[in-house]
Amino acid sequence: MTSTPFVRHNAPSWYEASARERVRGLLDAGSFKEFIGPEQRETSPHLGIFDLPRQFDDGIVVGRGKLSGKPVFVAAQEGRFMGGAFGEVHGAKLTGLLRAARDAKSIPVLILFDTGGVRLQEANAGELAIGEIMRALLEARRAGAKVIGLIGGRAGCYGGGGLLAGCCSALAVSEHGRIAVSGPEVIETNRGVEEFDSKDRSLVWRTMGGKNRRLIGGADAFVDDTIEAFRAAALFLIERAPAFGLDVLKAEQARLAERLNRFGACADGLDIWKQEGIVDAASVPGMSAEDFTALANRIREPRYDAR
Amino acid sequence: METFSYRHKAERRSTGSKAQAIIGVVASGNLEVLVERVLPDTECQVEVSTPITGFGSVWEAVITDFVERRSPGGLKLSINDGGARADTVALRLAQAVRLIEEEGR
Amino acid sequence: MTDWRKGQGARDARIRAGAKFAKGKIVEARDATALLESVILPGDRVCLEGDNQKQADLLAGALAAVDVGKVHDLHMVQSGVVLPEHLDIFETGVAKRLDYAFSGPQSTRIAKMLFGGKIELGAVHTYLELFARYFIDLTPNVALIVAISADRDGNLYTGPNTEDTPTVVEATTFKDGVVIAQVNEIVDKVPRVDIPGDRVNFVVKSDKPFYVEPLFTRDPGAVTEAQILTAMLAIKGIYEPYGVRRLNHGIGFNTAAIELLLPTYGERLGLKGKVATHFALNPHPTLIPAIESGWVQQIHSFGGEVGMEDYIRARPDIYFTGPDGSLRSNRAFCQTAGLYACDMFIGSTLQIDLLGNSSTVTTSRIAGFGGAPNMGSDARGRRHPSDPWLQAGKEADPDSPAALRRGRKLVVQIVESFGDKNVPTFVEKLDALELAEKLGLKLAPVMVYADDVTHIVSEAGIANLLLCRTKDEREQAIRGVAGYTDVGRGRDKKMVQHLRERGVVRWPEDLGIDPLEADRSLLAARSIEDLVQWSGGLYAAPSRFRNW
Amino acid sequence: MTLADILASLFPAGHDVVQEGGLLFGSGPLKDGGRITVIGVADRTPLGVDEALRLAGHVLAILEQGGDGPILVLVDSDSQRMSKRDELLGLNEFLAHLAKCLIYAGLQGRHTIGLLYGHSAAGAFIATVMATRSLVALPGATPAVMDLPSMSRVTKLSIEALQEKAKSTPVFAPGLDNLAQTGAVLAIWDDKSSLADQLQALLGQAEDGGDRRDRLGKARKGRPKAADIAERVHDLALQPE
Repeated sequence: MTSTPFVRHNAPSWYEASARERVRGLLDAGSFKEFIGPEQRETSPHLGIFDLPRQFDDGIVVGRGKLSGKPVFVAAQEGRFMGGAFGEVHGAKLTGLLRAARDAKSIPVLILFDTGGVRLQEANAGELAIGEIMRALLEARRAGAKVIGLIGGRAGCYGGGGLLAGCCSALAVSEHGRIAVSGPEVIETNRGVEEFDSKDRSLVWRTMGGKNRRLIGGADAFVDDTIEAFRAAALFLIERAPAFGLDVLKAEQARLAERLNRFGACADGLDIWKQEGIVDAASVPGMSAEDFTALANRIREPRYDAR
Repeated sequence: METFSYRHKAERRSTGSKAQAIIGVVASGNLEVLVERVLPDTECQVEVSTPITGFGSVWEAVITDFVERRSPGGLKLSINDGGARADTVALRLAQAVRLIEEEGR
Repeated sequence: MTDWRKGQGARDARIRAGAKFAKGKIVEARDATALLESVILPGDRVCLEGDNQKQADLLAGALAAVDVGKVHDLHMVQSGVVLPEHLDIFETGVAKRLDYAFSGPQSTRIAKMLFGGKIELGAVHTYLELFARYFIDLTPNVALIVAISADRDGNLYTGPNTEDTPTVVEATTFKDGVVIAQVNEIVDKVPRVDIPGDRVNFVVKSDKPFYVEPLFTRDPGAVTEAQILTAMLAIKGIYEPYGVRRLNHGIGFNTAAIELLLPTYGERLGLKGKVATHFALNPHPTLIPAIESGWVQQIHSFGGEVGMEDYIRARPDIYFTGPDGSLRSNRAFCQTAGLYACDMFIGSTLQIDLLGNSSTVTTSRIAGFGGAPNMGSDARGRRHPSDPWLQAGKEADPDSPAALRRGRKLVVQIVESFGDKNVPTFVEKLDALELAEKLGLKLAPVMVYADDVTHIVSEAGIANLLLCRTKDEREQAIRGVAGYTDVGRGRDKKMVQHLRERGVVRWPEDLGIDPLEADRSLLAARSIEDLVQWSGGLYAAPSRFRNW
Repeated sequence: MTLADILASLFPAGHDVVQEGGLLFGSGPLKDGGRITVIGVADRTPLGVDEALRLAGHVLAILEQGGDGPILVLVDSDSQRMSKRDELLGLNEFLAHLAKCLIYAGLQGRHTIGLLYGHSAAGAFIATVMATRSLVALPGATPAVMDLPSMSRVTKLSIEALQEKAKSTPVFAPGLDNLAQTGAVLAIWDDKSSLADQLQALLGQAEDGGDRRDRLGKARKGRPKAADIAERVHDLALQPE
């Protein structure tokens, strides 16, 4: 028996790309215009205390561009610099962008999350930045802007980043994407390895990974790890995402209550997936994006009116 | 943090018309290079900020070679280093110049 | 009258002593320590099977638990010092003297214990060398081996990780020693008889599968641009011009990068079928794309690799599989194959000096040699010709008449000029020398001797040492590819320029390679997941390498 | 001050605030005649999926009743509950949902007030008091982004080294004063005088003029750059192309 060999498609990988490469590939060619670019050298005023090197853009790229001809605001975190964590400058750039989206009212915002959470070396400033971003994000949504989160980077989307993701109008996530509040190591440190073995990658992904998030309704779209796929998902979700108001919050309350009700007693991702009606739950983690998307759409239609 | 600044004469002006480009990230074993077209055509400047001390002579050798090989006239290159190896530095410098010389990216 | 059967008598006495704990040949795991206490005598030479990958972990634990009043001063003769118990027995006095080959995971502790005088060191060997001594002057009295399954007669199935077992058993059984095997399960019929039952005296059933280290798995996600550049240099500057078809790849990311570039960069150079067709090689997962793309014709393996079992089973045209379909590896044979039937060894190292001697020893770590010095040496007994061998011989000695000229094996050291934590690979003096002085060793632990090395490849270029005619040229050729290390910056620029003109030193631009092309998009697989896909889902990556 | 003391000082005329499973629900009369809804977390309870959903549900029920009455969020919590179960179920969404409900209430014209009277940390802090329009604290409150052992593990610095740096660096060190300096805390109330008066005074302050915390942080020299950076990005983004 012979088979056709797999040839890795050479479409640029989202996971491997830098924040700038993601932005460049996501938007219409040549359309991106950065605000406070690296040449302005607006670096962190705090990292020096820890003798840590700074990055000219403080780990986030914000600006404006076009997606399929229409204007969008975009912010992309660089997960390799300080784990993509929110510091004072980093956070303020995103706050400013979202406040602008609020005032512009109809321009969608794409947030390319890639973050371990708050940058601990400037923890108070970073924590407050999350609060400010959150408020600006919701003001933008209430004014009519769609805010779409795209998650599939090295650092995942943890801590305050996870909360911000939960505030977006819609989320697209890839296999690599992880969304959570407490990171695996933090849980292990605080609760012991019996509660959570942070070195067990399979466990980490079953718990926080993109597939579980899509299956429980924590993300609206599951995509292949390519910039192309994230672009398509962004276009799709901008159209589907809900406005923000009391009805949406009530729908979300019901959605989350149903989840607690159905899965609250599950000990593992596998149990949830079985409960969802997936017979061979153990095969889910190894599934290709295409197969998984088909399965997920069959099991749980994304609902776009409840976040 | 240790900082260095090197000024060199370059043989010719770097080609292309882009005003600036940036490559790399500040991460363990990596670095970012910001390149800006802000100097007279035969001058080149490299600014380095690194948390790893004691490698001054290596930086100097890498940058001297770089100027010789790539002739980055008119360019100012600013480096934030995350503890990169010399060959990675050389590669990023070359990538930075390629990026600013390319059109349309 | 001379008693010519003392050895047999002693063996029979040991077996009788052990039989108290056995039903037939089968011994319960809880009796393992008592069994060892009755079979092993003070001062015995014992082989506690610690291979490169698989470990007789239950028996190691049992030996560590013996009463030191009953069993002590053992002379351990084993290829791998891998488990903590392998060294614990020297702390307690159960063992005293050690002859071994490889100590990867225990390299720091073994160094400490050698400095502290806790271990009386015989020598550090290559695998083949230690195996050879099993038959001459280091024959075990007792061998504690490991297999997957046994039947009631003691026939053993060693599975994909046969590794050292046949060699150890051969030397022990046929010279009046006792063989004790730990197995994962007792079965009615083993899938394949790797060790005949009449060579096995006792079988201990373990409660859990023996430990195997996925030593040869490299995650493509961690391959760097510098490693890709170095791999490009090796393919274009060595594989292509010599037309190397029969070869061995060492362990590490540099050779993994080569494996991942064959179906992309190698394809572009038109080298498919012309290079890298026959390997003496463990089942490296990173070779899957090249195999699936039709590059590779045959691979013989030293050992197995965790997760590769089903893939190998489905590719019997490529691998050596038993009639039962599973991989049959054999370290002794594969080492011999690497020595005599391969035209090239390419592998990495930690330090290279100005002559080209290389070592993986640092002042605080003694990792041992494993198989590299054997792979990475010229076989003086080789008599069959091949084009790469003849060409290398000609480059080394252009003036002798062709019919009387020995060929040369290509021994290539592939490195990056700076290693981990910015530590230079190129040095004036090897740490191995300092270590030898400190320990009073007669020989410094040199992994590959300068006179065996033919090429050094780094991201800075290739030095062809075959073409060097003087010691000075050799030193400058090495400095010429030593990048920005002190050794590299100390080069004589003029002389290196001259060597470049002669092709002794070739920098990337001399080979028409632009370092800017060295991009991860060149890799045939960028992740473990890609490898699984290449394998059609047959490769079952170990959990630490995957998200699922 | 105990919770009972605090409630007594806030509502000298009595209140119907009850505590259930570490959470607070109820309301109390204001001096000017209105009522203020009370929710909260007490006894250093960690905020997990169940708690967050209950609190959010309560806020939504209040919003559904209509009107523009104020909401007081009293907090003495742990951080978010760090457990496999909570993360498995998507704790980030539950905490975000609670924060959304509170922020939405604020945007609808209700004055939301966070009163931090004990501990709080990380996700629990963001999802509760941080999501109110006015965050005030009582002396002795101990907010922290992350405890030092966790911080030590993540930054790979020893606890001692962190403690040493904490002496000189308000921007990362745990504690109320440091956080107040960044602008997160509007005011630290005086626990010696009537909390009811201080609450009434806060409610009497001008309309919500938007998020001013970055300006406050700049004025208090706790965050030198945030306000200006945000404003510059905002202005650049709104410039015509």
